[in-house]
Amino acid sequence: MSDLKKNYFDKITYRDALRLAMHDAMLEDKKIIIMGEDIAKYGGAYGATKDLLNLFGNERVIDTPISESAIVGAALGAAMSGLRPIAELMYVDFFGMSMDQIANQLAKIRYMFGGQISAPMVLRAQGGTGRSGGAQHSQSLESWIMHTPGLYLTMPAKPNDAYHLLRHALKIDNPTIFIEHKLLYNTSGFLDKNDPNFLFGKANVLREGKDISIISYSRMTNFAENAADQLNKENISVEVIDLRTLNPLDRETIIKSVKKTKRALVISESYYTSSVPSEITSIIFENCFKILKKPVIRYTAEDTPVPVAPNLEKNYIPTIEKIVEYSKKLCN
Amino acid sequence: MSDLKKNYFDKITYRDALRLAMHDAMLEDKKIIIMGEDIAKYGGAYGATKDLLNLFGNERVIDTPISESAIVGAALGAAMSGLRPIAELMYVDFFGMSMDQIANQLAKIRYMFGGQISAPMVLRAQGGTGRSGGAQHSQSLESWIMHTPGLYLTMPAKPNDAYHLLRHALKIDNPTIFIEHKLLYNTSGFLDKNDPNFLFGKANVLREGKDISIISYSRMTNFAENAADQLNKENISVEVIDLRTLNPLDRETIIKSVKKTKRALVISESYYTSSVPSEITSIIFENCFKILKKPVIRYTAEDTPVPVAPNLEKNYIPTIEKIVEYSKKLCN
Amino acid sequence: MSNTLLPALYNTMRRIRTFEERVSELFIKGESAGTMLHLSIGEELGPACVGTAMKNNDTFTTHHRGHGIFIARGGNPDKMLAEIAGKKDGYCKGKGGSMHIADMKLGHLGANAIVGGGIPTVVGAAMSYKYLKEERVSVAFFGDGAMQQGILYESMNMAALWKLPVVFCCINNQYGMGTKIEDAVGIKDFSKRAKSFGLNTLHINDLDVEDAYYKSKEIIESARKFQPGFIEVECYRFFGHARMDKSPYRKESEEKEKRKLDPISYAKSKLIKNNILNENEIDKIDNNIMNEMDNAMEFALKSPLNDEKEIFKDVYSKNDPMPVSVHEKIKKILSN
Amino acid sequence: MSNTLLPALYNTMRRIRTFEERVSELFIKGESAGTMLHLSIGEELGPACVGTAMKNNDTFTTHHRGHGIFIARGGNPDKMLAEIAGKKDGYCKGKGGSMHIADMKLGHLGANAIVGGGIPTVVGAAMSYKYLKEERVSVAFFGDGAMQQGILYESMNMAALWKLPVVFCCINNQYGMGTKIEDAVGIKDFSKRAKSFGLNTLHINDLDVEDAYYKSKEIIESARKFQPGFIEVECYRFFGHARMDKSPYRKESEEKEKRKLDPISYAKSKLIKNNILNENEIDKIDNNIMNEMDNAMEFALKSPLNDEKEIFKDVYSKNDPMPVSVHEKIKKILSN
Ligand SMILES: Cc1ncc(C[n+]2csc(CCOP(=O)(O)OP(=O)(O)O)c2C)c(N)n1
Ligand SMILES: Cc1ncc(C[n+]2csc(CCOP(=O)(O)OP(=O)(O)O)c2C)c(N)n1
Ligand SMILES: [Mg+2]
Ligand SMILES: [Mg+2]
Repeated sequence: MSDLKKNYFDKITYRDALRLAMHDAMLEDKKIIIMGEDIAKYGGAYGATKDLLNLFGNERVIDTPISESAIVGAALGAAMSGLRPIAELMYVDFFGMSMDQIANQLAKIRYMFGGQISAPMVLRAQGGTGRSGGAQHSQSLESWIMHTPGLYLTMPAKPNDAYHLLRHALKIDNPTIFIEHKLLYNTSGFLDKNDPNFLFGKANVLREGKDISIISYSRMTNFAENAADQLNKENISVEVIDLRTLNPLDRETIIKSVKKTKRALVISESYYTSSVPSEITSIIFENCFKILKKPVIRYTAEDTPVPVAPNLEKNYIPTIEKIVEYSKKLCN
Repeated sequence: MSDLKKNYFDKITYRDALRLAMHDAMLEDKKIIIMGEDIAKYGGAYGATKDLLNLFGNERVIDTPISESAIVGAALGAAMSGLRPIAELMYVDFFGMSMDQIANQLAKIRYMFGGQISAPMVLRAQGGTGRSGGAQHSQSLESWIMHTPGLYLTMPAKPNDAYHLLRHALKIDNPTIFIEHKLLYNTSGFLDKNDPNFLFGKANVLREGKDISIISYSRMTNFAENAADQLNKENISVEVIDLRTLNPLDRETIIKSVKKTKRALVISESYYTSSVPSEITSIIFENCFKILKKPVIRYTAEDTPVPVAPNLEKNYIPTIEKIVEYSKKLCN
Repeated sequence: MSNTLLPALYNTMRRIRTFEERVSELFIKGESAGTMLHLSIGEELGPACVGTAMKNNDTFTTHHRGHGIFIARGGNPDKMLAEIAGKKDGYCKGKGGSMHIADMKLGHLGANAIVGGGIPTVVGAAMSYKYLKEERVSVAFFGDGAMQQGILYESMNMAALWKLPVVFCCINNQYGMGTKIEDAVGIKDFSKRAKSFGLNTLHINDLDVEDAYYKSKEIIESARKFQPGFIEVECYRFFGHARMDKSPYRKESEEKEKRKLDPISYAKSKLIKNNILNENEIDKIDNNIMNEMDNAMEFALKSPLNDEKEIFKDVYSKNDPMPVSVHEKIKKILSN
Repeated sequence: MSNTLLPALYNTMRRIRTFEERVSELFIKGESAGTMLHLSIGEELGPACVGTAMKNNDTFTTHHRGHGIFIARGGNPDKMLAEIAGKKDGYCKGKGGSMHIADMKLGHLGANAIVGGGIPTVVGAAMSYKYLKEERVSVAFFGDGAMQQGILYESMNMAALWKLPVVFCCINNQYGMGTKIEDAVGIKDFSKRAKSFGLNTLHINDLDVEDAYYKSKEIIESARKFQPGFIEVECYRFFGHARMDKSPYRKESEEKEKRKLDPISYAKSKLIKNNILNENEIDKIDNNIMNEMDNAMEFALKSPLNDEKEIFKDVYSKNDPMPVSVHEKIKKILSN
């Protein structure tokens, strides 16, 4: 971490972008502490907090007991009392252990207490399939969070966004749930620390296109881009939208895009039913109803627990081939 | 409870229908036990288990410590070991305390263990606004559950359905989340113990109509009926659909109705975003896209925590007046 | 021993009781926001002794039965009653109600309607004080019911592990709703539990509030020196769980018997016996409190209702847009 | 003392270790389903003594590091390895993997990937046994990490309150991932915690598996008579947390030192010293086990993959429709 002031073009990993964001934020703001299971000595189950203990000491980088409920609750208490904690849950699947503190406390204290106090904190977690983690270590539970008013929710796909979203979340007063993806840590991309285009709460139009809008977030964004490249070769022009934040949700960018392309495919790794993709599908229908050439399609993981067997897990979530296939069908 | 074999026409309360269902089921099946906070001596916070302790004894009607997580977990263990427990959470808001046991364990054990075992149990809880319970005692959290594959989910509006849904849930092998509404316990209606029309998983078309479909569940069903009556007087013919179960969801009845009426209003007391109403809205658009005369409207509670102040709470959820107003606008 | 301490403690306990009587009245008048009103009548000793032993900058969270604790910590009865009535002038603009009263200025980090829900908050607050080198203690108040919530033990362990300035204070009123403590726990000795996690412990089980004050003070001051503590105050819930509950699950004879164990009467007798105050002086205190609480009642009743827009405020920070109402959303869709 | 007990316990421990070595091999071959493989090498004593002290009809749940326990309870290495490989012939058709192995026929109510997640299951199982008047005990195995999960204390309280035939068994291997137990708890004396909730306790902290067996037996038999218990087995995790972990957070010298405390070597010496078995006989046992596990390996590698349809099975009961696949749903929408 000696090259702090550098910009990274096409070479920083998602993991390092996160580390750097925490590092830069902690240098700037002494009120930021990090707490979570194995985030200090171990450096985080996926390495996203590596070296921070050495740099900032154990007063600010704190290994906790395996007590998810109290981790979130203590971070909340610290956030109410002058600090700006980053708490980490090792897997989003552990929302279950701490859902009361997340949804009944963190999300609601400002409101219940009539605006007297806020909880400026970031709760980082990591989700998704891809490592045969099974039903309890592979979920995508953003829908629970998006269904909980009071919580900001971000799910970056790219290192540059990971950096800026985390930096921004560490400056605002709203509690933010920050969900990473276990298969993104090793991916890499550019980082522009002074990115003039970054705007919190704004979706990113990664490819402009005119035939179909593919809307997604987190790892599925990369699938969408890959599919778009293939479709381009077949003369289908795809607009790829990376939502980046789910709350706030950039409805305008979605609607504007679909008003142009008149076709939409929503991709997500979450369960199908009663979900973020249901929400986005509804929004598009509601607002583009008259001009849509085809029904909106939401392509998600299956409405079953996540299987361990790698051959099953692979087809349990959207595949690039099928994204291509469904896009073509929509453009027929 | 002396008049067990009677049928109740237009006079049983929702509360008593539930009590009777548990009573009848427990008489039939010795493997059924009930456990929860204050369900025995106290008879349940809303009286739904009154007298059952006296009738069935404290081996089968069990007051528990205030340990929601262990209540669900212990019920699950009992369900895996030969019993058929009914566990009660006093408020759906306490899903937060027990979400790991509900969503990571109860919902998934059959799948994770390759179909070796099931958890035949019912988890009763109670939700909704109307008693100034505030942000932590008034939520409608069915969307979290509907987003969790492996759990059946029922939300009866009527005493007759409360009875039959609970009886059925106590016969099947799937874990069922059974959500009541705090303002329904005192409402009354008929009970036909041999109802030939009852079918688990089937929505109930309460009013047939041709101009618009109003789709809802739980307490909002009564709002919909009330609105339909008013609309009828103004010559708008409303089809009122009570979903009764959200999983399984009776997509066919919804789609068939909207294909006929070509207009749909979805009513729910849950938050708006990423929700059961988003799901139903999506389904209608997806399947009726071409023939819809107007966009589907979902009318829900606000995307904010529930306020305590009675004047705020009242308008925080859908009102009958507004259901009427929006229906008219859709029928314009 | 000072001659002002017991009068002060008596005053606090009496204020709590009189306040709670007004809450009850508010309910009977049909002016309370809902019926989930949990009174601390009979339980005044704990709030008074621990609340008084805390210092000015110390902070706390409470459970759903938290009015008394906040009164003891300086809560303003006007704003409290207005909150309980769901009115605009309430501590939380009427949006929180009885179970969510809070006042950051007085260190009240919030009442909580989730049994156990406010406990880890004090762990975090104490982490903050330790890190910022502020000499403050944070105290979690909760009922015996919360002794059965896992989060308490997670919090105790953290407090002991990190040597935090925290005190866990259990107001054991013998019941969780209609369930007697004996039917909720395997072993009633809560101090033993707390000790096994590494906390200093104190078990208060008599009616002498003055004595309880000195003992509590020790625990709190040890906590300030980073030895976290646990206080159990045994008492009896004189009335039903909430305003609707007539306690059919316990015998009237039990209630009668137990209501004799009244910390306020005890303090009054002691004041008189020790010649600190006489009957007249005490009556005067009581009357002043009556007046104070009458005024609070008037304030609450007169306070205006909230504007409808209040629904959408305080979900996100002031710098961020408020949630768009469902009606706005529908309007927009219909106008498409 | 019998002359067959120690050989049996040795055999079990050796089978566990050899099995885990095969799991490691499976991983190295790239044939394991994922890398979340938690080996119990070094921790064989607890599973062997408690597993052996349990009776035929007794049941149990395990944590993520549960292979050893299941081997001790009669788990079939073929089906276990096939499960770990994510294959069709695995205990859970490859859908559960290493962290969710279960076998209802052998009373294995399931391994659990959530720290603490499987603990209340045994409380419920025991409720059932007591109600049905079956003389069975249910044992929850978990790591020292779960001592910091609230659900453990909720479960302990229920077990004590209802006098259930339950044993809580903590396999304390000194680490939760990279965090040393000293950095995770305020006080290390777990028995004290369990006692304060009303449980019988046993703390095993040496290498004599035979001795540990007799002591465990007592706890289990007391549980059968409705006095629930707690057993802590101290041991050392010889290798990394999971297969990818090289344990950079602890010194090699520590590992070297601690690996000397090997319950298997200890048992072997004792067998020889007490003239129960000689080196040759022991080698023969070891070789048999090698063969057994080689066969299991072959079985796992040969087992076929699942059919794609398997994704949709076992979500709901066989009498109910399977979930409709996303692809079917899309097809239908596109055909509208
Ligand atoms: C997590 C949770 N479970 C259950 C309830 C319902 N409830 C409210 S108060 C109460 C009894 C609490 O007893 P105790 O903690 O002893 O407090 P007390 O009411 O006696 O002051 C219960 C069960 C709740 N509010 N939160
Ligand atoms: C609720 C929960 N929190 C965190 C994890 C991640 N995790 C898996 S194993 C582990 C360490 C557990 O330590 P311990 O209980 O001592 O078991 P051991 O691995 O040492 O056998 C952690 C933190 C998890 N699986 N579940
Ligand atoms: Mg109590
Ligand atoms: Mg361990």
